[in-house]
This record gives sequence, structure tokens and C-alpha cells, in this order.
Amino acid sequence: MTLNEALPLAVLASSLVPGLVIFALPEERVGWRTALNLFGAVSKLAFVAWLLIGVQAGETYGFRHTVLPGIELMFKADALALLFVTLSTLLWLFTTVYAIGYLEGSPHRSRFFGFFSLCVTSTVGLAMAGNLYTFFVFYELLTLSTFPLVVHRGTAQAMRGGTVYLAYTLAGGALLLTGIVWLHGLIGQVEFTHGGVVAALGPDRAAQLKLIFLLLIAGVGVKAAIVPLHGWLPQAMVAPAPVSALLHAVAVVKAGAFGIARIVYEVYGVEYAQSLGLLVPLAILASVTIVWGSFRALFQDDLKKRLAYSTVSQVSYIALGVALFGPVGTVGGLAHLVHQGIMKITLFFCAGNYAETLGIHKVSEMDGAGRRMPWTTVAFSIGALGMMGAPLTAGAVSKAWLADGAEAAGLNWAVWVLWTSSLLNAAYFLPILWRAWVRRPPPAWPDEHIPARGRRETAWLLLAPPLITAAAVLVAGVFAEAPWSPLAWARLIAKREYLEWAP
Amino acid sequence: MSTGLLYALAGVLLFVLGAAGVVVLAHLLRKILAFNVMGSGAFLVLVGLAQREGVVDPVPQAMVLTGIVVAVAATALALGLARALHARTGRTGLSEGARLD
Amino acid sequence: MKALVTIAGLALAAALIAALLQLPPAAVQLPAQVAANMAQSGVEHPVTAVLLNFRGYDTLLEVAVLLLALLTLLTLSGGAAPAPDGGADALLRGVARLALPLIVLTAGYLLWAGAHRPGGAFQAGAVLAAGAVLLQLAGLLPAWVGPQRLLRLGLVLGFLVFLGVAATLLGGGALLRYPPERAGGLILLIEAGLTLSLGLILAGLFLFVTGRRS
Amino acid sequence: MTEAWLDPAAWLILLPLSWASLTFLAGPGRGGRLAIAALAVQCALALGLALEVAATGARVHAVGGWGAPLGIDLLADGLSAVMLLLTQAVALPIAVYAQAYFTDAHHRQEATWFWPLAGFLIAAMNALFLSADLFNLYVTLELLGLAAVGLVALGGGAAQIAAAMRYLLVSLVASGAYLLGVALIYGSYGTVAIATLGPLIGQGPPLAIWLAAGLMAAGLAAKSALFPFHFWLPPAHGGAPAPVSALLSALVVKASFYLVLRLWLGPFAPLAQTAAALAGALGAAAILWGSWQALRTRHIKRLVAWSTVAQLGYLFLVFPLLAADGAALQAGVMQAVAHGLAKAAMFAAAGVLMLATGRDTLEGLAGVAGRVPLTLFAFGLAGVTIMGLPPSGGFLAKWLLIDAALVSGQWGWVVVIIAGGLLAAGYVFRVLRQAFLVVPGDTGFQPVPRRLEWMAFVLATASVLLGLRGVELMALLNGPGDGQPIS
Amino acid sequence: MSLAFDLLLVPALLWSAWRCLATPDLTRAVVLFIVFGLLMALAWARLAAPDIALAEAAIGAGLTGALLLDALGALRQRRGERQEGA
Repeated sequence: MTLNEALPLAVLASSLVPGLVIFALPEERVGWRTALNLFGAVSKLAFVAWLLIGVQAGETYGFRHTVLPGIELMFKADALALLFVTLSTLLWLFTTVYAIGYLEGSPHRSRFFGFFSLCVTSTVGLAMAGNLYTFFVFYELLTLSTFPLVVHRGTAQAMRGGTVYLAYTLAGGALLLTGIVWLHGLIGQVEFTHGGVVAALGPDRAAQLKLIFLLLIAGVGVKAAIVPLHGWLPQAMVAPAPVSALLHAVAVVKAGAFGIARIVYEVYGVEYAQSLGLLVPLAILASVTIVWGSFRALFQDDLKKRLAYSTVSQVSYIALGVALFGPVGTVGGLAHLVHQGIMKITLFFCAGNYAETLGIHKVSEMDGAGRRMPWTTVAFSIGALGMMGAPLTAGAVSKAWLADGAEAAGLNWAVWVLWTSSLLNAAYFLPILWRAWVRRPPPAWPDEHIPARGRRETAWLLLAPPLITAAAVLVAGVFAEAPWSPLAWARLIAKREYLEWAP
Repeated sequence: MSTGLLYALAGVLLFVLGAAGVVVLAHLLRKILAFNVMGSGAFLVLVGLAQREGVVDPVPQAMVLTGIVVAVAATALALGLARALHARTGRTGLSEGARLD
Repeated sequence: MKALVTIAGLALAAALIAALLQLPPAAVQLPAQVAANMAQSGVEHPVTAVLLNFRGYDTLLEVAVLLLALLTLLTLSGGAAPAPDGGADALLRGVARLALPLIVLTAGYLLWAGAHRPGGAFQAGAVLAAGAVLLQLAGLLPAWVGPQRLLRLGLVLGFLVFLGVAATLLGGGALLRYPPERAGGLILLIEAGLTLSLGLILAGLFLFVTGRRS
Repeated sequence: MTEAWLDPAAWLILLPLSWASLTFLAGPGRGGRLAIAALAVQCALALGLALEVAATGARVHAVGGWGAPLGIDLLADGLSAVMLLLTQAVALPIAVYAQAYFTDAHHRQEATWFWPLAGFLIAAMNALFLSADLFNLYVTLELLGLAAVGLVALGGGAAQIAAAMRYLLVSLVASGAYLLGVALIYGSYGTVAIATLGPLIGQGPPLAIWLAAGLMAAGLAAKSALFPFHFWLPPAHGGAPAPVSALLSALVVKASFYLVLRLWLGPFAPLAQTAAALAGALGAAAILWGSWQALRTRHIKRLVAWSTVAQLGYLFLVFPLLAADGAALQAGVMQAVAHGLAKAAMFAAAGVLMLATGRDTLEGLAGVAGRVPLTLFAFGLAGVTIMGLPPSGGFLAKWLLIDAALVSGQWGWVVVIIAGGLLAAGYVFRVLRQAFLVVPGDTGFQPVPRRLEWMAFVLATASVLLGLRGVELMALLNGPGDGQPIS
Repeated sequence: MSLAFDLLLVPALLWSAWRCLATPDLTRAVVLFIVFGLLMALAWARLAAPDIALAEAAIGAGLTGALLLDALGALRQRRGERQEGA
């Protein structure tokens, strides 16, 4: 096996192996577990960095393994894959740190971190999947590995949430499978290739292909929480904060959005999809989701629920970007894949901090939280501003590119969608900030179990991750034009998807 | 019509009669009797049909010998089960078996 | 239910009878082949030849079936304590005493006869079994409380002999492939073993299932 | 080609027969070690046979040296090699499991004659997979049926006895029907050797043969619990001791299915088409009804047993698809193997859960996740195969089935397969959800022998890993030369 | 002559079988079954199968009959009298 074949596997193994070992670890071996977790996360980061440099230089990394005649397990680490892989790897590192602090002393931690590692393994595998079969394998693995995390608390409510989550995602998986096998029957193994593969089938199959497209998008749309398939996301809120953070910023919803990108760009090919007239409906669907999500967020008092609906809305920016025919929209969408990730994970970290430190779960309880927990609230504010698309934040960049993309694609109404959504974002985030900074704190917090010590408002394991990601939000916004920025990488991808385009 | 065929036809009737009996009759002992009738029917068909041309055929005869022994083994087993069931529940049928499950 | 079964049964019977009445003569004629190979079979009685040579493998498995039935009966009776029933009457005991040698003789004859005329291990075994049962009823045989090792040995001996012969003959190219010159002897050996074991097994089917343990 | 006296096919029959009788000689509850050692050898033999078949194609062993039609032939081709491998591969871990299970205080009294019965059961299956003679197959069927009944009755409780009785009656009537079929065939052609029959039936079968095929198919369907003949299975498999349930659900029901498949692809091929749709429809009904019952029952092992009823349905979906697409056969075999491993694992796990909680109901499982995590993990992995989720053998099987259905444009089956998968997820997660519940206080869990947990885990892992590498299996099935499956 | 014998034997077979299954009295059913077994033995003789005839008489009618009669007695007893549950 050559190095270029081994590297993608190494990226998988760096979380898979520690995960399996952790399962075997007895509950009380905290030190070992922490060491394994961090070792895995860091080594994965190293491998990914290696891949990034290589791909930038035009290297190709891939691995094939025949499962059945005509069915291969196939990985390839191309630019698009690495965009997602890098995001998940970085955020996994932070989330692990955060989770170690968050779950200190709670039961079943070996199980938790075991599945945690499996979850990121599935995400990375899904990102590097080289054909639809492999994509589906990891798509379902993701479902299976996240279920125990969602129900980790083991309460009846958690079980309800988990059941809804399963019902949606497994049903989605069934649709996806049907579509994939159908396509497989038509053209054999469906490898992801720039410009798509189905165009070769010729016009007489157009009708079938449209139907298959519907099946595939419906399948991944469930995880991407596209309206009306978004019902599970708010339910999954019962999960512990680090899980919600991962689910929302990296693993599940992103897997859906990423799947949409793969299907449109590398299965159908964006030109062919356009010629079949599939993109505009997708754009409309995404827009509806954007507005609907933001609108519902307005009325949520539960902080995590409000963030959840905001996710519903924000993830569809990506879908919209993909659906906007033309490279500019693509760049916007893909950049947002990263930007939304770092912004949303910041917000969930902070929400977790409020809950863990002061027992705050509701927006109505946030009064004066900023005075008690200034640093957390600073991070929260940056994330929120980013979501609204305020200048200097990452959010601003991707929204700008999306807007240009919409005009370039001649869908001016999409621009208005973006504006409306931004206004709604402001409408549900600003009140939180107002309460946190301006209102007076109540005499006693709902349930304070981490007392403030001097300048440290909460456990530093809980505080560091949100501050870092919040900083990242600003960096990605201010230095968007610098090389290696998410935007730059998104451009690289767009250049390779639209072969004739030179930014 | 040859002797063989005649007994083969009788065998058919016995088989059907026995099979129906196993299904319809309630008492386990009757079911077991019916099963034996059914088996004898099948044996008659096997030998009778093979010898319908009047030629004696040792092969099906040997098969039937095997079959008879198998049948007696099965009968003994069935009776043993029936008695065990009766000893434990006082029942002689399966009709109300569902309640036991 | 009854009506349904009746209708189905009648339909099946009608179909079968129709089928039998219009049946053409068979394509393969095994009797001829049997006759042709009798010389190599080691016995003179065709049925025995089929039973223990041409299709001896069936018989091997069939003995396993008998053992199996006995095993299950044993699991059911679970070696429970014997139910002492009053000593059988003297008359019965006398009859049994007289009958015993006769029975053994008959069994031996049937076994030996099997080689060239009707009879053989199964009939002989059945007779032995009858004898064993008779002795039981007469209270002349020790109680069969969950079989002791010796009895177990007797029960499987015939089968083990059969297996052993089958395995050793494997060297000759195939399972149960008797060399024609030694076929007769081997078959007699197997039959002897079977007679004993079948006798015990068949008796066991009766004695264990009924749980009548004098 | 090995020397005759080393022929693995022959030893795969002789060996279990010998250890069955020797363990009987050894006495009640004895002989576990011997059985395990012998089974290890059988695994090697089955592997050796598979390699030979893969290399040199089907092999015939003429018992008695006479050869069909006068003698009885043993035929080892790809299909039988796969089934033999599956049988030994499941039997060995289950034997190890059983030894620990029956030494446990709760089950010692059930151990009495488990080993000889199991030995005859395995011998019967090996003989059945190898036999190429319809009457000899009848004897193996009876041997298998009686052994299975005996094992069901091991428990000795009234419920088990009743289940065994019902099972016995079904199995006797079924083999009676099969025997009448054999009688008709012998009467029509003067032979019962499959090889000889093939061409004869090829040239316009008389009415008797149609009836014979019908009778035999019906009998075998009843033995493999095809809807609506499934009623005997849940009490029998649900009530027996865990290792027994594992053997019965994983292997025994497959044996009669294998025979249907064998006859279908072989001598009865000219008649096959007529019944294909019916077989498929019954299979579909089994999938839906079985899953639905599994969703409703309160007992763990009942749930697993009903799941078997449903999963067997998938096997019979193969028949309507076979005509359109040879891949359907691969799908069926893959499903048989994957389900065999997974179901054995599930029953093994269920046994552990019942030992640990001391209860047999789903409610009793609350919070068990923390106590026997390995077992629960095993149950989950097996569940992945049962649900047909990747990466598992069950998934490959489902993929191939859907593929075959789509290629032949039979949409209905696709819907059934998908629905079956979702329902399966429903009942599998019923168990997992209950197990993940966190319950206040200690509900008095019993300690469990680790070996039980590990065996369940090994089987479950195997059923999943199968999904990562099915090439060799398919190659074995397709035979060395052309891609056409041997039949 | 022989045909006449067959034409007597076959109906006898069917009749005994039918009565055996149809009669309301269990004991009579068992007795009829033994009769049926013996008639079967005759039938085998008519089919030139003396071996089967012997076996049927000894095993089919004899042993099975004995088993049935014995079981009959057991099943007649009310529950509890045979707790050792053979």
C-alpha cells in the first residue's frame, strides 16, 4: 500500500482506534481516556495538515477495497473532502476538550467518548467517501454512532428525542439507499467525479434521473434538516451540550449539507443538474427553510431550542449556495459550511457553559449573565453577531458571497431571502445579548454549581474552547482573503468544480 | 389395474385421510394415530407405485423399512411428549396451547 | 376449519389419483441394476442388499434417528425415581422364563436369515425388544432408571460399530464401500451390533416412555 | 484432491455422529469439551472443503462406491460448501457458549442430553447439505426435525413441552408430505437421485411430478416456518434454552430453505416459475407480519424469534427475483449467512440479558446497558445486520435484493424490503432504548460468565465484518469457472 | 382369486383407518389402529414385501400398539397421580 493510499486510512484510524480502545477502558481510568482522546485528535490533525498541503500541491490521495464484485469501499481526499475533514478535525479537538470538562464525574464516560470517536470517524469517512456506496455506509454509521450520544442522559425525555431522531434519519437513509441502488443499477458504481457522471446516460433517462435526484436529496435532506424534514433537530436538543455542538456544527447536519454538495457537483454535475432544472427548486426549498427556521427561532424561550432552529436556517445557506448556479454561489455556500460550523459551535459551547455554571436553560433567565460570565458572553456575542452577518465576522463574508452568487445566478429574490433572514437573526439574537449585558442579574441564579473563583468565571476546560472558536470566527472574517482561509479553500474547490472558472 | 397401482391408490386415500386427521383432530393421541395412518399411506404409494408394472422392486421396499422405523421412533417421541404434557398440565391437546406461551 | 380441510383433502386426493392413473412407465429400472450387482453385495437377499449395502447410508442415519428419539424420551423422563408397581404375578414370570430362550433363538435366526431371505437386524431387534419388555413386565430385568453406563454402551454399540465400519471403509475410496469379498462378513457384523442395540433401543422406547420401571 | 480417507465431506458427517454418540456414552451433561474440540476440527474440514470446491468445482462422493441411481451420492458444490461453513462457524462459538451456559446454576438441570442432541442436529444438517438423493434427504430431514424437537423439549417446562409437541407435529406432517412427493417421483421415474432426475424432469413432467413438487415445497416451507406456517416457531425458538434457540434460529430453519433452493435451482427448475410469485408474496407477508409481532411482544426472546420469522421472509423473496437476475441467489445466500451469524449472536445476547436481569421481559432490561455493555454492544451489532444497515452482511444482502428487484422492475419488493428494514430497526431499538434507560438504584443484577458475553460478541462481529468482504463467499458460490451459480 | 382378496383388503384397510380416526372412543381407536397395522402387514405380503410385512407386524402393529395402549392408560389418569412425569 502506497503512502497516498495509507494516509486517508490513517485519518480514519486516528479516531477509530482510540474510540475502540476507550470502549474497553474501565470507567475510572480518566487519565488514559483523556490521553487517548487528545492523542487521537492531535494526530488526526497532523495527518489532515499533511493532506492539505499535498492536495494544495495537486497530489491525489485515495484508497479502494472491493466488497463485492462491482461494489467498492472507496476513499479519496480531494479539496471538497478536506474542507469538511479539516473542519470536523479542528472542532472535534475543541469539543473533546470541552466534553472532558463538561462530563467531569458523570457516569458512562467510556461509552460516551467511545461513540464520540466513532461519530467523528463516520463524519470523516463520509467526507472522504469516493463513491455513493461508501458515502451511504458512513452516512448510516453516523446515525448509529450518534444515537447513543443523543440518549446518553438515559432519561425518558432523552429516549423520546432519540426515537424521533432515529425515525427521521433511518427513514431518510432508506430513501437514500433506494436512490443509490437505483442509480447503481443504471450506471454501475457511482464514483464522485468533477462534472458528474450521470450526464452520460442521455436524455431518455432524464425523468428517471429527476426521480432519483428527489430520492437522494430527500435522503440527505433529512440530516441537513431541510423543511419539512427538520423535525428531529429541535428534539435532539436533549443531548448533552458537547453532543449538540457536534451534531449542529459538524457531524450530522453538515453531513447532510455536504451530501447535497457531492450529489449536485459530482454525481449529477452542476451543469447537468441545471439543465435538468433541478437547481432552482432546490434553491427555493433552501430559501423556505432559511426563512422558516429563523422565524421559528423567534418564539423559542429554551436557549438550545432557539439555537437549533437557527441551525435549521443557517445550514440551508449551504444548500442555497450549492443550488445557486455559478461559482460565486458555490464559494459562498462552501465557505459557509466552515463559517457556520465555528460560529454555531461557539454558541453551543456558551449555552452549555451557562447551563453548567448557572443552570440557565432559558433565554428569560439570561438577565445579567454577562456580568457574572463576561468571557463566555463575549464569545457568545461574537458568535451571534457572526450569525447575523455583522461586519468583520466570518458570517459577513459568506453571506456577501452568497448574495453575489444569487445575483450572478439571476435569482435576485434569493438576495431578499438572505436579507430577511439576517433581520430575523438579529431579531432573535439581539434580545439575548441585551438581556445578558444590560439587564441586572437576579438575586440568585437558577442552579449555580460552579462558583466563580477570582477572575475565572467557570472551569477553564469549559471556557477555553468557546474563546478559541470565537477568535476563529473573527480571524476567518478579517483575514478571509489570506491564503489557507476557508474562503480561499472554497475558491480552490469552486475552481476545480467549474473547470472553466478562474477567480 | 395392477395390484401395485391398486394399493398405491389406497395409499393416496390413507395419506389424505391421515393428514386431514392430524390437522383436524384435537386429542394428541388421535393426532398421533392419524400421523401413522398418513405415513402408512405414503409407504403404500412408494412401493405400490414402483411395482405397478408387477416387477418386485427391493429399493422402495428397503426405503419403507427405513421409513417404518423412523415412524415408530417419531411415534414414541410424540407419545412421550404427549404424556409429559399431560403429566405437567393435565391437558391432552394443544388447542389451548397459546395460553401456555 | 373442518370443511376447509375436507375440501382441500378431497381435491388433493382427486388430483393424486388422476396423476397416478395417467402415469407412464418409469424411465429408470433399478431392480435390474440391483440384480446385476447382487453378486458384489455380499448377501443374497435383495432387500438386505439395498438396506445395508446399496443404500446402507440411509440405514446408518436411520439408526441415529432411533437413538435420537430415545435421547429425547430420556430428557423428558429425566431419570426420575422409578414408580414401584407391585411384583408381577407368578404366571407371567413363568411364561417369561420359558419364552426367553425362545425369543433369543428367534432373534438369532432372523438375524442370520436376513442374509438370504426375509428378516434381518430390524425384525430381530424388534423381537429382542419384545423379550426385554416381557421380562420387564415379569419383573425379571433390573429397573431402567436413567440408563447406566453399561446400558448406554449397549444402546450405542450397534451405531458405533456401523460408524466404525463406515469410517474404515472410507480408506477403500468411499463411505461404506465394502470390498465384495468381505462384504458379507462386515454386513453380518453390523447387523449383529444393530440387533443388540435396536433391541435395547426399541425396548427403551417402551420402557422409558412409559416410565414403568418395575 | 485429497486421498479418499481424508475426504472432508465424509468426515463432516462421520465426526458429529461419532461425538454425538460418544457424549451420550459419557453421560448426562458430560462431553462438552469433546464436542468443542470436534467442532473446531469440523470448522477446519468445512474450510478445507470450501477451498477445494472454490479451486476445482463441485465434487461428488459416491457412498458405497455404487454411484447414483443405485447408490447414494454426496454432492459438495458452492452452495453446500457455504452452508456447511456457516453451520460449523455458528456451531463452534455456540458450543463454547453452551458449555458455560449449562454449567451456570440456573440451567444445569437443562443440560442433561444437550450435547448428543446437538451433535445429531449438526450431523443431520451437514448430511442434508451434502446429500444428492431425495430419499436420503428425507431421512436427514427427520433426523434434523427430531433432534430439534428434542432440544426444544430440553427445558422441560410445560410451555417448552407444548412448543416441542407443536413443532414435532408440524415437522412430521411436513416430512410426510415430502415423503409422498418422493414416492411419486420414484414412481414416475424409478429413481430419487437428483442428478439423474434433472434431465428426466426437463422433458415434460407428468401431473404426478407437479404434485410431488408442490407437496415437497409445501412441506419444506412449513419446516422453514414460511408464513403462514410460522405459528410453531416463536414458542419453540422463544421458549428453548438460549444456545438451543441460537442453533435453531440460525441454522435449522435455513436447512429446509436450502433444500427448497436446491430443488428449485436443480431438478424442479422447469416447474419453478409458476410458484415464484406465490413464494415471494408469502415472504413479503412474513416480513411484515413477523416484524409487526416483534414490535408488539413483551418478551426478549419472543421478539428475537419473531424477527426470525420476518428475516426468513427475505429468503423467499429470492424466488421471484431469481428468474430476472442471478444476483438474487447471491442475495439469498448472503442473507442466509448474515442472518445465521447475527441471529445466533442475538439469541446468545438475549440469553445473557435474561441471566443478568433474571427476567425475560423488555421492561426488565431497564438500565442493563451499564451492567453488561459488551453483550448490549453485541446485540446492537447483530441488530445492525438484522436491520440491514451498513457495514454488515445483512446490508449487502439487502443491497443485492433491491438491486435485483430494480433491475427486473419489480418495485413492490423494494418497498417491502425497505419497510422490513425500518420495522426491524423499530424492534431492535425497542431493546436498546430500554437498556439505555437510567434507572434509580440497583435492580439486583446477576453476574454473568464473561465467556457468554464474548461468544455473543464474536458472532455479532462476524456478521458485521462479513459486510466488508463478501468477495470470496460469492466466488465460492459462483464456482471456479463461469460466473453461473452451480445448482 | 388374489384380485378378489385385494378388493376385500383395500376397503378393509380404508375402513379400519377411517373408523380408527373417527370413533369417539379412544380405546377402540387404538384397537382399530392395531387392526389397521395387521391389515397393512397383509397388504405388504400382497405386494410381495415379506420383510416389510414382518416389520409392520412386529414394529408397526406390535410395538406401536403397545406404546399406544400404554400411553392411553397414562393419559386416562388424572393429573397428579403421575407426578414423576415420565
